[in-house]
Amino acid sequence: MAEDIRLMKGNEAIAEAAIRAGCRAYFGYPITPQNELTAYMARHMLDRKRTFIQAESEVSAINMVYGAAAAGARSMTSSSSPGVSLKQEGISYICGADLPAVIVNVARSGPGLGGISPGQADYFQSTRGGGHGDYYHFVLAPKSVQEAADLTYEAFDLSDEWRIPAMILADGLIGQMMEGVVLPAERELSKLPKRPYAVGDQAKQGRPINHVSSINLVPLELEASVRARFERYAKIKETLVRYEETQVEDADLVLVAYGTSARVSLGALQEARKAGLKVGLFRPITLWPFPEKRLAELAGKGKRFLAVEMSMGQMVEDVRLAVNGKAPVEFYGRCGGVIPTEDEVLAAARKILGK
Amino acid sequence: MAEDIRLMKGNEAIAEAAIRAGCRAYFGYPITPQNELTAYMARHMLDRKRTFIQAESEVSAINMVYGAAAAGARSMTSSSSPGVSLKQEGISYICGADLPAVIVNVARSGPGLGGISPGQADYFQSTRGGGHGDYYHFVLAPKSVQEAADLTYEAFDLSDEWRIPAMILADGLIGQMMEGVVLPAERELSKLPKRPYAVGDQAKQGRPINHVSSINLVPLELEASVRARFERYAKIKETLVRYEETQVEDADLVLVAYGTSARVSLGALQEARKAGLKVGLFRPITLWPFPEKRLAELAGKGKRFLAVEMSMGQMVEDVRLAVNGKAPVEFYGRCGGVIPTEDEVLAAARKILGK
Amino acid sequence: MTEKTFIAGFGGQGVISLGQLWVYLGMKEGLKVTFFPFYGAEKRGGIARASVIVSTDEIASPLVTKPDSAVVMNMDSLPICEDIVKEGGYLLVNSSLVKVEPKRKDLKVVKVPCNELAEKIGDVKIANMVMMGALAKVTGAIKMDKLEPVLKTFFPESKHKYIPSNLAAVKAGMDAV
Amino acid sequence: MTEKTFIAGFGGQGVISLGQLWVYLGMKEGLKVTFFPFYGAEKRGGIARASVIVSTDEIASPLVTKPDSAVVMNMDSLPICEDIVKEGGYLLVNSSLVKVEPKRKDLKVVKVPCNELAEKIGDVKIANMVMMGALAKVTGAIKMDKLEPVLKTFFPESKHKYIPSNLAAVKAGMDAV
Amino acid sequence: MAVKGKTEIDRERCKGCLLCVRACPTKVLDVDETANSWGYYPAKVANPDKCIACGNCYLVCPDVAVTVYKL
Amino acid sequence: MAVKGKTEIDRERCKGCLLCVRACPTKVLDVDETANSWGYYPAKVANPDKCIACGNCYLVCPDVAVTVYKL
Amino acid sequence: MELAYGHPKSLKPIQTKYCPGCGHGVIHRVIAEVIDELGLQGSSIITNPVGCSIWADLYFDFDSVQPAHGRTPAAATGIKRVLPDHLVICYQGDGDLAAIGTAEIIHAANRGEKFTTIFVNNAIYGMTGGQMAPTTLVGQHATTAPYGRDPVEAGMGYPIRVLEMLATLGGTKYLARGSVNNAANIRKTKQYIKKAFEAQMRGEGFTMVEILSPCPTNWSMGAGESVEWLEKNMIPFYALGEVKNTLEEAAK
Amino acid sequence: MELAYGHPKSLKPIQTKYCPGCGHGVIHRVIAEVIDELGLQGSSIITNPVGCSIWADLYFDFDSVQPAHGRTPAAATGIKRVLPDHLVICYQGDGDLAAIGTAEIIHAANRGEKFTTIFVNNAIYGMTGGQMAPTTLVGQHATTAPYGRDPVEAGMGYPIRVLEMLATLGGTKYLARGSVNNAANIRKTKQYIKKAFEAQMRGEGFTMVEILSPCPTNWSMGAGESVEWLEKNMIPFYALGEVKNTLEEAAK
Ligand SMILES: Cc1ncc(C[n+]2csc(CCOP(=O)(O)OP(=O)(O)O)c2C)c(N)n1
Ligand SMILES: Cc1ncc(C[n+]2csc(CCOP(=O)(O)OP(=O)(O)O)c2C)c(N)n1
Ligand code: SF4
Ligand code: SF4
Ligand code: SF4
Ligand code: SF4
Ligand code: SF4
Ligand code: SF4
Ligand SMILES: [Mg+2]
Ligand SMILES: [Mg+2]
Repeated sequence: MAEDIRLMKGNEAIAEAAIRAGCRAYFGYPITPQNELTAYMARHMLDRKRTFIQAESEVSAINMVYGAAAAGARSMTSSSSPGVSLKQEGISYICGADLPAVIVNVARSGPGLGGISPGQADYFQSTRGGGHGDYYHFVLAPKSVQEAADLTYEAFDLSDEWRIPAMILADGLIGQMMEGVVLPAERELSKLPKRPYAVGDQAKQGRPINHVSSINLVPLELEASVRARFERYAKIKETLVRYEETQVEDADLVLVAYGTSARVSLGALQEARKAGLKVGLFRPITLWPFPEKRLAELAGKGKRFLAVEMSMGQMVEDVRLAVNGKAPVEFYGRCGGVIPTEDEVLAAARKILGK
Repeated sequence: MAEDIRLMKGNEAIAEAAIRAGCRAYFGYPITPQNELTAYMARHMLDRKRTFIQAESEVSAINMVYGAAAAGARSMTSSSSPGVSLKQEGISYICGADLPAVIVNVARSGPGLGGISPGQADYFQSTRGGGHGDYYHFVLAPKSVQEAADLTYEAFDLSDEWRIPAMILADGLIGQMMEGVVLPAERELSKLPKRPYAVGDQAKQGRPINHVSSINLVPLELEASVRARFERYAKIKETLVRYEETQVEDADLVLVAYGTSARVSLGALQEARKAGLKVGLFRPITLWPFPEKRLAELAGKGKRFLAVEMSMGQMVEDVRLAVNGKAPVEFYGRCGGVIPTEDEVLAAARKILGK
Repeated sequence: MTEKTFIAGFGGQGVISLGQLWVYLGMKEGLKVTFFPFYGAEKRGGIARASVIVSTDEIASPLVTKPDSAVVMNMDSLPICEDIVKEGGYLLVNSSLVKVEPKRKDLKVVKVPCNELAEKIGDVKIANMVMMGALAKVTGAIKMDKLEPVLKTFFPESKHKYIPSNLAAVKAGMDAV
Repeated sequence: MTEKTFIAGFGGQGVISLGQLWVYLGMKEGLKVTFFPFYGAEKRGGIARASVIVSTDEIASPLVTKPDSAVVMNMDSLPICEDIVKEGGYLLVNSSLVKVEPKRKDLKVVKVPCNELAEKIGDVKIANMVMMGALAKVTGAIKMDKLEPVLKTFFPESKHKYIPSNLAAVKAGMDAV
Repeated sequence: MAVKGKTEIDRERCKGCLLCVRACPTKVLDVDETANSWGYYPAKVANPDKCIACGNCYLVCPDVAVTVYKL
Repeated sequence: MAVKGKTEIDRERCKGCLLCVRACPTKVLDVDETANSWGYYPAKVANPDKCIACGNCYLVCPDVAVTVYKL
Repeated sequence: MELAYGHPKSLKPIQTKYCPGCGHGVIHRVIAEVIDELGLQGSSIITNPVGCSIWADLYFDFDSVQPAHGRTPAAATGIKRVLPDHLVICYQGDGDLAAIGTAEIIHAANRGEKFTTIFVNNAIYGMTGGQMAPTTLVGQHATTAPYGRDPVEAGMGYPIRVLEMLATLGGTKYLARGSVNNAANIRKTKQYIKKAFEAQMRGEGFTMVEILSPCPTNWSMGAGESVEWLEKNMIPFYALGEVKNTLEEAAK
Repeated sequence: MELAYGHPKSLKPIQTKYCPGCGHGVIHRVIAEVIDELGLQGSSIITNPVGCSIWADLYFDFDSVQPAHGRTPAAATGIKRVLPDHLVICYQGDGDLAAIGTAEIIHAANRGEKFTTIFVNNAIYGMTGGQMAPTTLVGQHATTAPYGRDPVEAGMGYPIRVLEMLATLGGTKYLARGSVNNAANIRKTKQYIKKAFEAQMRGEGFTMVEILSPCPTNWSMGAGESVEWLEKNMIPFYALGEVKNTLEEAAK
């Protein structure tokens, strides 16, 4: 019997991993399909006498995160697509104020109220700043309950280290499904990285006063602060890109997919290989920073690409930008909460390969 | 003496054009640098006994637009960057419910509170759905007060015809500057296009009941409605792309810029030509649909491209996607409210041309 | 070994817990597992469905669209299950409620009078456990050799009193096929 | 012909209305025009600046970064204006308030005692109109031949009583250079 | 007591909440022993004669499954 | 009337709103005839002897431009 | 034999998706009855909120609009301003109205928007599965208040009496609280709604009827039991009756 | 010679960006004085809103956070929950608090968040140049109410008495309204603020002081004139005093 494996929903695993990562303050508002996350936090954050608030709205929740993060606490909010749209102004503020925070989007299908079935149509919003202004933040896309826990745990560290929020972009399937998960070790709150820029205990720390803000009405100064942030982005792009490759080396056609689509694509790959088709899978784990260099490299090797998404085609633009005309990039997508099947993806692959 | 030319701020010209286009309901919330627009609407909509509401927030304003549009009225809201972020959920709903509406963003510099000087860093948000889900809407970028009026006027028609909202993306300079403008003719409210899908007067019209909504919990049905919308998008991309070219034919280097950046780039072009450099200017007027075909065509002719933006590089991605590796695409940008100068752009052009 | 199972019934028949316990057992036997419920917006009643996979290998798609085995807990669920089971797969039917014959002839149809067997043990609510026994037996995907200790970790202390009847139900299901 | 002018002073000196009226006159003379104010967040006091362009051709950038002429209405504005005027350009200085000499030697410096001239006419508030007269005269960009009728369309009826003093101020400015 | 009534329950529309049973002052209604096609055990008119057409059952029914007539 | 006070105005901090002048019960303060470097005409202590250190001027001053001493 | 109580015209004769014993069903019927009585079926518009009543449009036999969560009053404002002679009903749950939509209802009320809000207070988030609502009672359990609503230690706040709060606003003309726990209160609730609709059609200002309503599913109770719980716990806290009535009719 | 009234320690000795006669300056000073008196300079945090007081951080000599427009109470909630032993001040204008931030202030108040809101009511949007605020008086002119606030014909709503509205909420402990129109009222306002801060430090619940404050610029008046306008128009409508006081201290 495997030890320490727990059977959990993705939503619960994310919550538990956040607690273990030292999340001291959680603020959420109910929305399907992430409700188990908020409910788990309610119980377990209260049990530990940490801050849990069911905010009056998603707008409030993200701004509570802003305050708690400014006060030095590892803070988190979670929601699903429409709720994440409401958080865009707040996310832009958090980025503008260089605060760490973790934001979870268990995405459903839009636009508008849309449906509550899984979707991947929030890719643009997540990776290109659905909010206003020049900014980016980490976007991590788990493919399994285990990875959902691991990436959430890590998101807090990444975010703290770089003073950039990290978003976990999981679709409703990742949030709702149960799998075995080995949870990471619990972090001691007292040993978490310090935030010298945070407010609070000014006299005790004997430091000059701190001000957390995103405002600067002097254009040249504001530009300088944006450029400084983009220098951090550049470093992150150098060092923190993450992806997973499956049988890519000899592949004629590389499927590019993340999250649930990557799981389906892996199934399609397995079928394809059985049929003797040289299909590989490239799975971006960091959607921002997107693994553009590696894709460009692969494109140089004469492969073709098929982006598979639960959307009308969003990540495929990043694939195209990375490949930059060096290889054909095709797209197969379903939307509205429809999850593509392995057969469909295989058929799309066959069509491209002409076999 | 030229006749019928009025000297107006961009903000005022947009407002007056909207009224003349038959805007029956305006909902806004104050924010710099678009306040003159709301103030103008307050006075002139009230004068005409049309609906003017200073909403309690941008979120309310966009949802009032949703209601008024559903009830059949040409409706409009305006704001600036942070306020437009707050409207993202609402915009996604309007798109999901296939409602016409006009949204004006007189953009400032972000992220966060940022500054109040002009910016173009909301390009991603505007053109790729800052809200959740698969959707697009018209994005029209005026370069002058005259064009601000003209595009606003037209936006109402486009939006009504296609049941897709239209956004006017003007930066703070376009909103704040004064130029001469010849205003379009006033539309008669009774002769505006009918909206058979709108609610109201059901018995009077003797029609079946109407329901305006964006919800569909049956994935296959929701997918079908999204795909139907994307078919409209495809038609729009075929027929409604708009751009302006200046001395592009013989150019070695084509500057690509919209709005204020395009004005600056035109100045740089004029200087460059004086210096014997073959520089052209390609100005997208519709940011969505983006003039990708024409750019691809130009790329095929061995030209190089320099995207000029008041951002850290957003539209340049659309240029790259259009050019698709067929030609080098460079970028010059300023941000934080800094407006690039003609000299800077010229210098960037010279560097690329090696002259 | 990979066993992909699709389970369908109506709300209240224990479809979700059957699926969850199935994968929990699989996990405890060292297998990779996934469980994905269909989640609708209705609160009570309505359809209940789950995709469950247990496998010795890493599991690709958690969505079961061409199941090796399908569990039909009520009448309504028969058409959908019959539609998707793979060529020659198992169709386990709760014959207490499903009175019609499947149309497809290639399937290995296994009829289990779950409700009756459960009622015999004393609680119709454990009809799902009967079905689980049958499913384990016919697919061989899960051994169920350490069922009792595993149930103790699955159920909270307060529900341990139900373990004997659950065990009996599983056994009844195994014996019935 | 293209005349790019940068106007600077402090809030209350009529910098904005000078710029607006300048381009309005240009427009009425059939020119292309743009006016772009610097908009800060302070409500009262502080700096007031505007970029104005009048031209026979379509105007490219509305931002004046290398002006043909600059108007310096107060002391604070001298350095910034001096900094940016193009080689050999005009620097119009309100000599009533600006008592130092510009450093650059290539510029055509035109001193206009705007406040004094305005006070003579009876209202220091029209110092800006004095400057406009001077600007028109030295740049030749705007003829001002139909000033009176144009002012009547610029000002609302209620302010028509100020037109005579405005006309006098413009004339004084023209005569002063 | 003079008024006499007749109540009808739409078995298929009824969800078996039994609020009508609870609300009836004269115990006209009771739960049915056979389920409808949704699996609900609906209300039924058990004692038709006692009905006084007070409308309580109709009023409390969340599913408009009741019709009441005055005789 | 026993208490005597001394008030100082920080000319550069003062924005000339004259709320202090308005608030002073004994007319100690008045507007200065020369502008400060911001262009504001600040308040000045015109009748120092009349000050009773009541603090009104300090209290109403939006710019903390006033200091009041008790003599 | 004469029909005494039967299906209202303005409600379609179809099975609803609501749980057995859910209060929404009764409230729908009462609204439809009043519309029938006022003869407004052909000129009524309902905005159905995000919440269990998001499907209200399936049931009501007149025009409807489905706005974003909590923005129901904003959308209703847009509609009513454009169609001032229509009956506009802004149907809202307690999460929709008193949490995410707080600003929208307060300002619509304060502007005196001339639509009628029907506020279904079931002290819980129904649709999303039983989270705490602003109207959840102290001690009441919810998935996000697993140990009961705790205003002090956990800082979860107190149940909000929305009508009493709105009564402080100048734009509110008629505010009443009903309940669907029994036939008598349902009759009264219907009277409140009728008064509100009539006032709306006279163009008087903001009108609202709050209705205490059971959610057996998320209260984890049977239908009958949930009615009892409502009577024992909700009615004592949320006093029934007209909280504010400054209608012209009342003034007379 | 003894210093009777001088610059408080908690306020930096620099020129502010406020217009001459703006009430924000007085309010800043009073806050700083109370903090000095309570010895809390080193453990105070202010959230300065989007509004003219967005630069408050430049003036106060202690930590500060600048949240999004209207979300000041949400940010203050996050801060205070993380730093419960600090003095947290949520400084807000009437646009910030009573318009876009309506939901945030109501729910923070209702949760009994243990920070103190200082609500600067100048009946106008100062920073953006004179638009109508929720507290703008009937008939008062604003750029978005060019003919004066008109609640009926134009449907612009009525001025909102925020404290009276918040008083209906369980979480509110201390709500008082002061004014900076004259020395006496400034002294009283300071007392209110002190009571509120002390209650906060005792951990009692939500406390708030509303302060009527002139905006000469957007009222288009001189400083003295604006004080008179405030006295003549605002004070009669927004009654000064303690609107609610259920502090333990008060109970004693
Ligand atoms: C922006 C947004 N946030 C959250 C949700 C999820 N959501 C759907 S219904 C609902 C609450 C419903 O509760 P209530 O308003 O009380 O209505 P009820 O179901 O109880 O009638 C929520 C939070 C959503 N759809 N959109
Ligand atoms: C989301 C958003 N909407 C609007 C604005 C623009 N804005 C800045 S300050 C302000 C209102 C200020 O008024 P108030 O809160 O009364 O403060 P005051 O300036 O009067 O002190 C507004 C609307 C903004 N910055 N962000
Ligand atoms: S109240 Fe209606 S739904 Fe409930 S049992 Fe009676 S008839 Fe059926
Ligand atoms: S009408 Fe009255 S008496 Fe008749 S069945 Fe209904 S509740 Fe009972
Ligand atoms: S109150 Fe202060 S700022 Fe105003 S005039 Fe007096 S000293 Fe100067
Ligand atoms: S302290 Fe009192 S008496 Fe002295 S100057 Fe100030 S207001 Fe006048
Ligand atoms: S969950 Fe509650 S409110 Fe929703 S339908 Fe069921 S009983 Fe009604
Ligand atoms: S605009 Fe009004 S509130 Fe803002 S600083 Fe000036 S006087 Fe004060
Ligand atoms: Mg509810
Ligand atoms: Mg204000």
